[in-house]
Amino acid sequence: MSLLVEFLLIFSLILGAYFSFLAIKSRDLVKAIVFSAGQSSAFALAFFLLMAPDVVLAYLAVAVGIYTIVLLYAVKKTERFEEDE
Amino acid sequence: MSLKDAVLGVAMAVFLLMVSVVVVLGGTGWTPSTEIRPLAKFYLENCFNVFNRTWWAASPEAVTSMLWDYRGIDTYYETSVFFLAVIGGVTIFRVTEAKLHRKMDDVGLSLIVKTTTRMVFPLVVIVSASVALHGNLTPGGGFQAGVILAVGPLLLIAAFSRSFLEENLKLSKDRCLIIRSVGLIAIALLVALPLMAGSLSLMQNQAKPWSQALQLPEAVGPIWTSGTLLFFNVAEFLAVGAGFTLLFLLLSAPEEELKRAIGL
Amino acid sequence: MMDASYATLAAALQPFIAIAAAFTLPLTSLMVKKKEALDGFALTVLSANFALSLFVFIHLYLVCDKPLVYAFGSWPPPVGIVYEVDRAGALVGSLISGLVLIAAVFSVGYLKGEERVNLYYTLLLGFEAGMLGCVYTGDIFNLFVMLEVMSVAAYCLVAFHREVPEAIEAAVKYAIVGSIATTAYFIAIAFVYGTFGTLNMADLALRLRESYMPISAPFLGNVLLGSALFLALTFWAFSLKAAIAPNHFWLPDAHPAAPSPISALLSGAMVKVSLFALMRYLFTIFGGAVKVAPVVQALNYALILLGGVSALIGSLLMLTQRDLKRLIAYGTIVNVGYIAMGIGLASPSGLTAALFHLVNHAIGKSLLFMASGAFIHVAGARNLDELAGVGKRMPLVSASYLIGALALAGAPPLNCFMSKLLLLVAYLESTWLTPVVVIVVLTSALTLMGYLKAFYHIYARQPAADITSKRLPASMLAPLLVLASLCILLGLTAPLFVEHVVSPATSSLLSVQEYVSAAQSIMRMVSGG
Amino acid sequence: MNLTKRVLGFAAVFLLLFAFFLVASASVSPADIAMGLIVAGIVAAFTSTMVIKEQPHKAFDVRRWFWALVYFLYFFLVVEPLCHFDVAKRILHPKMPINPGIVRVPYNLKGDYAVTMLACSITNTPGTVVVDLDGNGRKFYVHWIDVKTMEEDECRKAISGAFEKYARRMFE
Amino acid sequence: MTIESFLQICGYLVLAAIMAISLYGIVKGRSLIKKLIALTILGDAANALIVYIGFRFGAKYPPVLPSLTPAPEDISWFVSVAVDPVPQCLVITAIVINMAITMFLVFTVIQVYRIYGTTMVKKISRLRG
Amino acid sequence: MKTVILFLIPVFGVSVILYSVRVARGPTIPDMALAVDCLSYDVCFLMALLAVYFEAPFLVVCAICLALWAYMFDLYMAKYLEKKELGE
Amino acid sequence: MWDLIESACLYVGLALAVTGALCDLLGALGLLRFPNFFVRLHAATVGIIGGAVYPLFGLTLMTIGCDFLGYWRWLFASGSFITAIIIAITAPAGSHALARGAHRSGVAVEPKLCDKLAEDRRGD
Repeated sequence: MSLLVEFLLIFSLILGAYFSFLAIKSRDLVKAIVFSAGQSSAFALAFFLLMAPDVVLAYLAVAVGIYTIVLLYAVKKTERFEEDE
Repeated sequence: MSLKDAVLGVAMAVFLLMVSVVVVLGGTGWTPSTEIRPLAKFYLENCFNVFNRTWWAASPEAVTSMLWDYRGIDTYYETSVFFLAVIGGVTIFRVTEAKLHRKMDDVGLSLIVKTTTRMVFPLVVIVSASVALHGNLTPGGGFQAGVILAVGPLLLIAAFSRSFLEENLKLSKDRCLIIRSVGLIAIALLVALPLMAGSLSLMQNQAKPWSQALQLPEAVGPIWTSGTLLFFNVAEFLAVGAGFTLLFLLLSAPEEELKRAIGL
Repeated sequence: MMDASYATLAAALQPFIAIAAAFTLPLTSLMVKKKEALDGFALTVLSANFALSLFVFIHLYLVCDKPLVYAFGSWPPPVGIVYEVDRAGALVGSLISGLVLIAAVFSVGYLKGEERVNLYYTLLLGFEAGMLGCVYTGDIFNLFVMLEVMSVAAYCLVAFHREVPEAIEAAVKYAIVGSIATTAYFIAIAFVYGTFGTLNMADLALRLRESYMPISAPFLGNVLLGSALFLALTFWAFSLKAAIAPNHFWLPDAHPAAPSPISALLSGAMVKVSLFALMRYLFTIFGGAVKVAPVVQALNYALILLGGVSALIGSLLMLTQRDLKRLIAYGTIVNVGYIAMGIGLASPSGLTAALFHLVNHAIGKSLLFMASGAFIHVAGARNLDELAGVGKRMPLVSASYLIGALALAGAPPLNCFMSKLLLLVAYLESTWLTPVVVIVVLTSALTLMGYLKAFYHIYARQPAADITSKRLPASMLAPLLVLASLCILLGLTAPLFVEHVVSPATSSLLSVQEYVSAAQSIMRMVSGG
Repeated sequence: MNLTKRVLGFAAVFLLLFAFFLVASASVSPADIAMGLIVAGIVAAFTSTMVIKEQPHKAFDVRRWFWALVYFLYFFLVVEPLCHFDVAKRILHPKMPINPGIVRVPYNLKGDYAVTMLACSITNTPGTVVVDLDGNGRKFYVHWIDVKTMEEDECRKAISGAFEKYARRMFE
Repeated sequence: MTIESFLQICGYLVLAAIMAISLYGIVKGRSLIKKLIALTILGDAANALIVYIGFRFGAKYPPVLPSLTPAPEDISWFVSVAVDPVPQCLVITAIVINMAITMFLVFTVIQVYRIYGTTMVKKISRLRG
Repeated sequence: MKTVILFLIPVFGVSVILYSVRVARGPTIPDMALAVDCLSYDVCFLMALLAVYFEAPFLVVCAICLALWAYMFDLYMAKYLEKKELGE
Repeated sequence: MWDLIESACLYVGLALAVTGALCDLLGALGLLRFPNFFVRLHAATVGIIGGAVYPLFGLTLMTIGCDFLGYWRWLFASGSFITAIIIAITAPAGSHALARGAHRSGVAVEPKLCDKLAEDRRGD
């Protein structure tokens, strides 16, 4: 019965992998930031299923919140697109 | 994506996959792990063992009791890593004066967001205080609560503006630095508390048979403080909240003014 | 007994005091605006730390030869974090705190007119705390934390000259590379915890030898695989931090970009910390354990190879440099190569040579960086052409620069000559690695050429027309003289120094039994009493 | 006058936050009550002027709370399910029968909270989203999934008629 | 091979894949900010790896004792179901440290842009010559 | 009750997949931000549900935190889209 | 009597949770099917309000009804209740802010019947 939860764990990790692949691939840095926020949500679910509430609280705050915002600040203050050449 | 990139990526992936297979097959013990390691068992057994208080940390939360008691000095230095990063940020962004000359009504998001944020702000602070004060009983603790506390000023920065924070809550950069320093000094004093009480051990929480000294009790009246853990959590809570506020105040300073002030 | 516990407390207090002082400094600077007060505060704290580290050093060398173990929160080893200081740790620790003190004295003059002095001293204190913690700690994860304290402070200090393009760029590069390295070390910790279920160094050493501490239990995973992964990742991480050959690319950017006293500390002290951690892992913990012997052996050979390569690369690239500080920074890569070669020999004589060279290079390289800092401070430029003839106006600084350069290149009566000699002897003793001595001799000659080229530019060339007649403050001159006299003193008393200071340190690094039993004695004291 | 206003505002915010603290801690043990009093006091002292700018006495009016309760039940039990059902039908319908557009919806309310509550109610019901508002002209710009009319008053009747009545009773 | 061990191996594989992806991003990223994003992902994957090592298949419970007045059997039940707290403690420390470094890097990257006018790695090195 | 929860979990898993498809495909940035937002709230409810399923009361706290951070994410995204400087 | 209330709470809560799951699925489907951002907002509202707020209220009721959770059901209930309240307050403000930002950054409103906001803004 609880195997479903283990499957959910693997599922959330795969989701995180998918999002991180998209984040690395995309040229638009804002899109990359949004993807990494999605990856953080997926990882937060994974940490939750790994039974680490303390880690989830710290991780959510840092990854969904602080990283996203601070990187948005950085993109806003610098430039948005990764150019070729 | 050129062929070279693809080859590089595939090579990395293959290497790491091999490593992980090696790890699974022999490196990390039981597969699947249905048992825990003996040291972890020790922590789980003893962190709130009310029947044999020799090894206990007086907190039912194993992670917090490890963070601030069993492996407390790690957390002390971890706090200092964040402190040094904040100082590094100040070193780079420090300017004497950079002010925004614009009216309050033009800045920020729409009225709806402003009102909602005004309403949510105290709730955020209350939630964070609840997390911090119950940090030694339920998940959460100083850092987590501090980050939630920082949500409040961050929401205000987004919905109103940076100057709103400085005018309405009187939170300037210097004040944030003061709050942060006070919190950190409190942590340092709490670490050195047993030293002042005549024991030779830093960071001691509960008295032990082999190291008796004047210690804080595990509960003050009805409040379960777990010795020093609650105070550590509160101090860290203030320090982290103020630190994040400081960093984002620095980051949200208007770019043109900053450039001019730095002299670029 | 009472005495020993005070000595252990002295070891534990050093990083704690440094960080606590760093916490108070911003507050102090808001209340007291004067630069002199901040200088005084920082110098007081640093000299207190130096005194404490000397106390530990004297205690370990004269009173009691067992490693000192300090248990934080009075939790015995496998449960809590311990600081474990043996003679080698005390030697490196007192070296580091002395160097930081000297650099702080140098910065008093160097930072005149800078408005961010409080932040500088805060970072400097944090830097010292990180380095001392790395040296003293007896816990694998605490080493990671202290490494990060040290690294973050170093990144911030490299970026201190925020308006200089090279400084900021070097800081970004250095920080990215450094954080990859520390993440690798963190993954290594994951493996070691998964395999052994412990984070204490002494406990780990015990478990590798089929024994365990009271609260622990037998092995869990495959020891060879787990340790191989751990050692490989750790080796890679620390070779990045120590700038051993293929991973040296960040050093020539980062070290010169910092303010001069910090360059001295980065090259003189911080690189040594990583090398010391590597020694600790390769000898005290994993060395001599039969189960992991092939892995350790392979890593030793890798160290010899990479050390030789980095000595060659460093000395060759040194000759082409036109930037004074960059030239000196390449010299660091050469000397790191020597120390790595000494470690890789895995014999007592090689280790003695490595430790002695570590001390000598720390002193000599700090001297060189500070002297070049003095030149640059006066001339206001870093390029050799623009520095032409500055040395003539400052004979004392030039003399100390010359002493440092000769010492580092291995001129006979000075200190590095002795340690290089020891290294050569160690290699000649070994069975089939004798040809490596050619590298040492060759690179020594090349470095000598490099340093003398710089000296020629500084001293012998005609000065440019409008060179300023800025006077050097005494607080910048005194550290140079102290370090130069230390160079000469260590060179003259080398046999005594090696016999009474370095050899005991080497034997303490090699004696696993003492290291472990010191940690066990705490546990015994706890459970017995 | 000013002082009473401030005290009243403080009291209102304090009570709200104290209740919130107890709910967040999920206990009414003496320890939590003690900590809650302290924390709520401190936070209310800092934020009461920010949360309630004018007429704090409204917070102690029982009739307003009664209307709030009625509104809450009405909104969550009647309006929301209907709108959900409507949008769900559009999502599932193979042809997707939508004719969206942004229309003007005037309102006649004064306080910040009233306007915000109205806008949040409109946004919370699927099918209508407040895109922007014109504070001086007292108009919402509402994105409507099924534009039936472009006349301002009829839009008002269709979208925000019921909510505005309750908003006035609660906040004015 | 039981299904649990298969699942565990799957978890390790996915984590390794994430690490590979992020390492690729760090090496090949053109922009400093892209490198930063990849760095955060690498840190996350490392954290997940160590928590995963401390995970317990089957019986599980967060390492928080749900009572302030426990009976002896409560504690033995807790020990038999709770997951390993040590990696969680380590991970919280590591999260804070990674966050601190990322914050500092963002500050420096912004300063790099102020000086060089770009965040592309190649352009920066070309400017220096 | 637990069986019902067990059947609810896959449904939420499917909607998480659908949301993430929109995140990946989303032509514009607001689309993606909206989808991440929905995903976060979804994960938020999933956390509360799983806490009940595991009978571990302390796990609920995570949900509150996630809701707050998702709101924050929205605001900063909106601020970015409005082409203002983020601190104004 | 209390038993009756408990079981009523339990079943109402379960019903709400099941409806919430369906709403969530519908919202996700709508987010995929709808043609532009502003129309997708409505589907997202279904996903958030129907898919998170309602089931969280349901969870509150459900856990109050759960006898076997003992004292801890109050923690569950309060946690999910607070989450529901916070989402119900903040989600509309958040999606409004996003919509405003999107409109200002020039995201297409096509297909549309009318766009009064664009007309008025052009006048400014």
